[in-house]
Amino acid sequence: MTAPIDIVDVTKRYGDAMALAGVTLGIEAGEYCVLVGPSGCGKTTLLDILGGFSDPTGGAVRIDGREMVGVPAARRPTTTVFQDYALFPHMSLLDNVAFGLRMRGLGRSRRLARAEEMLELVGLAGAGAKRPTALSGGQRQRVALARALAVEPDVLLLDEPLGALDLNLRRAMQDELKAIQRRVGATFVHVTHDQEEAMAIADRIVVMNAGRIEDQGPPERVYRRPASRFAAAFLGEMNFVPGVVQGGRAMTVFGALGPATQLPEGARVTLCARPEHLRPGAGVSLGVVRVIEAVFQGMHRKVTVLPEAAPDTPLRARLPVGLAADVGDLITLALDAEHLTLLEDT
Amino acid sequence: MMRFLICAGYMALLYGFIFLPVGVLALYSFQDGRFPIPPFQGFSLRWHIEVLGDSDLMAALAHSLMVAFASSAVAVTLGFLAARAVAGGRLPGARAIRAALTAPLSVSYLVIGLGLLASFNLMGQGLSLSTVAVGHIVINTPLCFAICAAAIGPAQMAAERAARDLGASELRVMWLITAPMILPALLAAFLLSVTFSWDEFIIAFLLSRFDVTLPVEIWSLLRSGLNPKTNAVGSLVFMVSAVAVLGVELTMMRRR
Amino acid sequence: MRPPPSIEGRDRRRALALAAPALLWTLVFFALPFGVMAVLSLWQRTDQGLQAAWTLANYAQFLNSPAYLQAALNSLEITVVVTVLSVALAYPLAWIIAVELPPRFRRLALALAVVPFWTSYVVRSYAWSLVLAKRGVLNGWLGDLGLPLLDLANSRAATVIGFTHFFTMLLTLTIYASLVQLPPNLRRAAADLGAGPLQIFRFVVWPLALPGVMVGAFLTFALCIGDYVTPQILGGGNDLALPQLVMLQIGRRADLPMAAALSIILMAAVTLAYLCMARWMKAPAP
Amino acid sequence: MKTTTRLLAVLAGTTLLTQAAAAQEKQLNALVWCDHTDEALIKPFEDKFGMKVNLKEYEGTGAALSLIEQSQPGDWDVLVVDGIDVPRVVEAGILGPLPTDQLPYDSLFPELVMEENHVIDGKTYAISEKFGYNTVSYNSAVISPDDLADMTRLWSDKAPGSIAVYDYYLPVIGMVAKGLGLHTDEITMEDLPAIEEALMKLKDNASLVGEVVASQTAIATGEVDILFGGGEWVTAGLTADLPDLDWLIPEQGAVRWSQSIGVFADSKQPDLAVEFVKHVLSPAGQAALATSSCYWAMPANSMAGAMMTDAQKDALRWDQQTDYLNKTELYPAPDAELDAAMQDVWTRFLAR
Repeated sequence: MTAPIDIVDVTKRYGDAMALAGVTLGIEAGEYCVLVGPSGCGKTTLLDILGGFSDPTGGAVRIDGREMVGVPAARRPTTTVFQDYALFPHMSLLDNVAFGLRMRGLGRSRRLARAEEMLELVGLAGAGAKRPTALSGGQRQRVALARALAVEPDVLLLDEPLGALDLNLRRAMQDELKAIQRRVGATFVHVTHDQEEAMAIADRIVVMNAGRIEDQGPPERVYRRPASRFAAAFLGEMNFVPGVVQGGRAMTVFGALGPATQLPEGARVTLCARPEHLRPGAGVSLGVVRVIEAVFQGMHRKVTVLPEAAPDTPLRARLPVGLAADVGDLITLALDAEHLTLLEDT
Repeated sequence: MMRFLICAGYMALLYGFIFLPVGVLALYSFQDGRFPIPPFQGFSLRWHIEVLGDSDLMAALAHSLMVAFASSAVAVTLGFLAARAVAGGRLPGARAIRAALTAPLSVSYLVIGLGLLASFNLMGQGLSLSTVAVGHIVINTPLCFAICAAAIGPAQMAAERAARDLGASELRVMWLITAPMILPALLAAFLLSVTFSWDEFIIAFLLSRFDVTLPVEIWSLLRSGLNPKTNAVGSLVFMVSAVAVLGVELTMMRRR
Repeated sequence: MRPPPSIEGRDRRRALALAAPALLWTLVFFALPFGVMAVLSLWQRTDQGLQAAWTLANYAQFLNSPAYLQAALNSLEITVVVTVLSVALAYPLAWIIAVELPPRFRRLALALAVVPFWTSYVVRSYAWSLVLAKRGVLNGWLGDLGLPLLDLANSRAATVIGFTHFFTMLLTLTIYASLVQLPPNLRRAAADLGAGPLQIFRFVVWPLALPGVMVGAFLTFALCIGDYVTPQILGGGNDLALPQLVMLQIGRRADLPMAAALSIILMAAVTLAYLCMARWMKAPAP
Repeated sequence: MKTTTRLLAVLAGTTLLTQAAAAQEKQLNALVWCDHTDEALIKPFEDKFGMKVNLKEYEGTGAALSLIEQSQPGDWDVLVVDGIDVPRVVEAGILGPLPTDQLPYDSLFPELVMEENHVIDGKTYAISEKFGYNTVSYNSAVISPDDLADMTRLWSDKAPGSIAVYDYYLPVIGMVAKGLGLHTDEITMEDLPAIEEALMKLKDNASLVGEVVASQTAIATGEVDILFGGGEWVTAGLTADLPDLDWLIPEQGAVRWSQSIGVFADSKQPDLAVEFVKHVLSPAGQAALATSSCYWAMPANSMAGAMMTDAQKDALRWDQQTDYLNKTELYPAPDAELDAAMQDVWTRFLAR
């Protein structure tokens, strides 16, 4: 029903190009793991290797402790929800969902009964006689999910499963996916380039870039205390303030900022602060700043400001809508020091 | 207006040219006289009836159908398998293989037939309808391959991947997923192949012995003298082919 | 050291296995016979049967015999004339169907244009002989109209007409296919930028449709130069073509080696035509 | 899915059919000219012996030899071949001896016994079955027979009408040789240039060189008025509809052809093959053969006359045969070297 996954130093090379440059990742049984990153970061390659569609150039993949390298997709305890769903257009929904069971030799009545259950699980009870072409995008996505889950895989792989849906539907499906995962208990590995989706759904988020893992962990930790500048920037807007270590603190144009550090004296560092942590009021003062851009976004106002103290370092902030901040205004901003992350420059 | 007239005039002229021989052929197959030449002496079904009662022609017709269906079935199978291999994207030397498989398309049937004749002679293989079928498979496999390869696209590849992921063996992937998905193309390839084989003369002429196909029988009919039966059998062949083409057309239309 | 198990390797082997039957068939029944012909063309036909003489005598005979060279020349001339004529006739028709005609009529017009394609090839040639005969249908009409009669039967003209008929149908299909692929907006854009109808054709349509036309023309060339039936039925023995010469070798004197040599020469002509086309279009090998 | 199943069923069905056809038992394989393919000739024999006769048509001895060469020993049982080529075929070891006592020599036209061709080293290898003439057919509505009396006019500058030439090198070369005053059995390499010259002029006068149907179409549609190399075998079948069609033998004479029938030396069923030969030589067989749909000609067995109508006999000029036989010679039977040279002449003739 569920199984842990061990990925150890997996590399994948296409000619001269490194698609995966040594990825090590452990996913626990029953975990909802989301691989997130820009296109070409290697996340889909990693999913292909997990699913049994391509071989790693080096390294090991174990599911439930069993070595998977060289085992074809058909014989793995995994199934996949494909990006384009890959429903069989010439089969009814019921036959689509029952296909995996048919391949496992299950009798017709039993597999159809099971397929009916699965369609019910994804909210398509009674639609089994339809053809995939008669469905909307969201419904197809559900059928693909039902089809993949019908064979009770230990691990379900989802390749941008919500990518083709419009925003509202995508948000709704996120919650549903999560709920279904809790019910079936299988390990889910989900690939997306949408960081909001990733954070909303994941037990463990894995940020990938250029064939490497930049950061991984619970979404909140990764968001709030990113392990790399890339991870910091990818998961949402971030202000970066350069600094140098002096006396165990990072010294910046705004003075000493952030947590204490063990880094050697003189090391170059960057301090990261989310825009929502810049606000008028208590905290480490950034002094007077000039608003150079302001965009009303409904729940808040997104502004870009230039601090008088550091006119070369534009900062972005989210201000309450009530606060008047038009272009050209001078306001004072402070930083919630508790939320600062200190990263060593590489 | 001028443009319309020019277009309509040109079309009329060319369609006239295209239909002229067929029309004349059909008309004089109803000739009530011994010769299929003007003047038209009156309408008679005599020659059509004679064709249907000619045991040699009817045997040749049966042979033609047999060769056409058997060779097309093999050609479609070979073409389909190869097309699937090439479409997968993991075939080493796919370009070269594609070129090799389509090469017979540009070689004249006479040369293919002669080569096979010489080879069968050297092998001590006697000629029969089977050897004709072998020749027809050679000329039809590239055609079936090209049609199937064009029909297998990303959608088919994705569905195959999904089926494999769900535990399907390769045979079942092909039988349950790929083949039904490109069924219209398979049928089109099959029917096209049937019409090609059905109408092929020179290979059938060179590679057959006692049992001959219809075009070869028509050829010997043609050499034995002027005869409206030739017209009648020509019209009948036309009808059979037209039905096959209509079949292709309808299956293609259904896919749209 | 066994290589580690590999999914991609398995996929490759599977793909090869799938391609193998067709490849094997092509090898055994196409490539090998071609090789047999090449070898045979170096043999000699003698009273005792075939002799493995390993000589170029057959080719020498071809080059030294004015009659054989004449046959090759006839074939070449007929083929070139037919190819040019067929393209010239088919192009406007394909254009009218693809561009001028309302879309709903296109399929029907195209289907009609190729209907006679499906009469028996042998019978179609014979039908032309009925049309073109001195007291045939065509002259009957011309006589009724008081026009001078034509003497076309049993001549090169008859062969060319028979061929042109067949290949006009074939080329209408292929040229239509390449014309209909051109996005109509290209022509609109050119017109928008001030090009007249002729300029649009010259600078937009012609170059873009050319590859399709060339492929069709090459196919015409290859099929035409290798065809035995049409010149045999319509030529009236007045214009021996290369395939007829080939058939004479095997039909009348069982000279398979000479027939093989002539076939090789035939294929050389086709290959040459292909290379010319490929070079002209700068197309890669197929 | 149903369609696929059906497709497989068809495939299986055709395979079975092919095998069933191959499994049929007693068969006799005969290599023949096209006049032997009528049911009227074959069916009675098949019915009598309860077996199937497989027929392969050919035109010209070269084609026959080519086909035999491409076969396995024992493939063939019966051969029909030009009488003139029998020695050549026997020499190649193709034919075996015939039991003369079972064959109707008494009723054969005496000119058709042709021992010099059929008997070699005291053994008879073949027997004549049909004969006719390669001469001049013409449309009597347009051409007067007087204009054709002198054959050489056809290759002079004053051809009496439009001409078609029958596309078979041996009889036509033989006719031209006769026209030039040569005997067909005395043609040598030295005579070829003169023959070729005449042929080329003939080609200039001719509007086509064609096989049977092309020639017939041309003469029936009035495209040509004269068929050089034609004879009763072209016109006899047509005269019912085209009474103007006629044929004659020019002053210089013309060429006679005859077909002989024999049994293959390596036949696996020589007795049955001999039965077939006897059947073809029987009066009924001869009558059917003489009026076959492919071409008509005189039967070798005079007894066939009893089985034929007067109209049929008239079309064949049954009563004038003595005269015709006197005016004609068998067409040439060149040795291999001369044959090759003649074929080259013919190829040049066609390519002109």
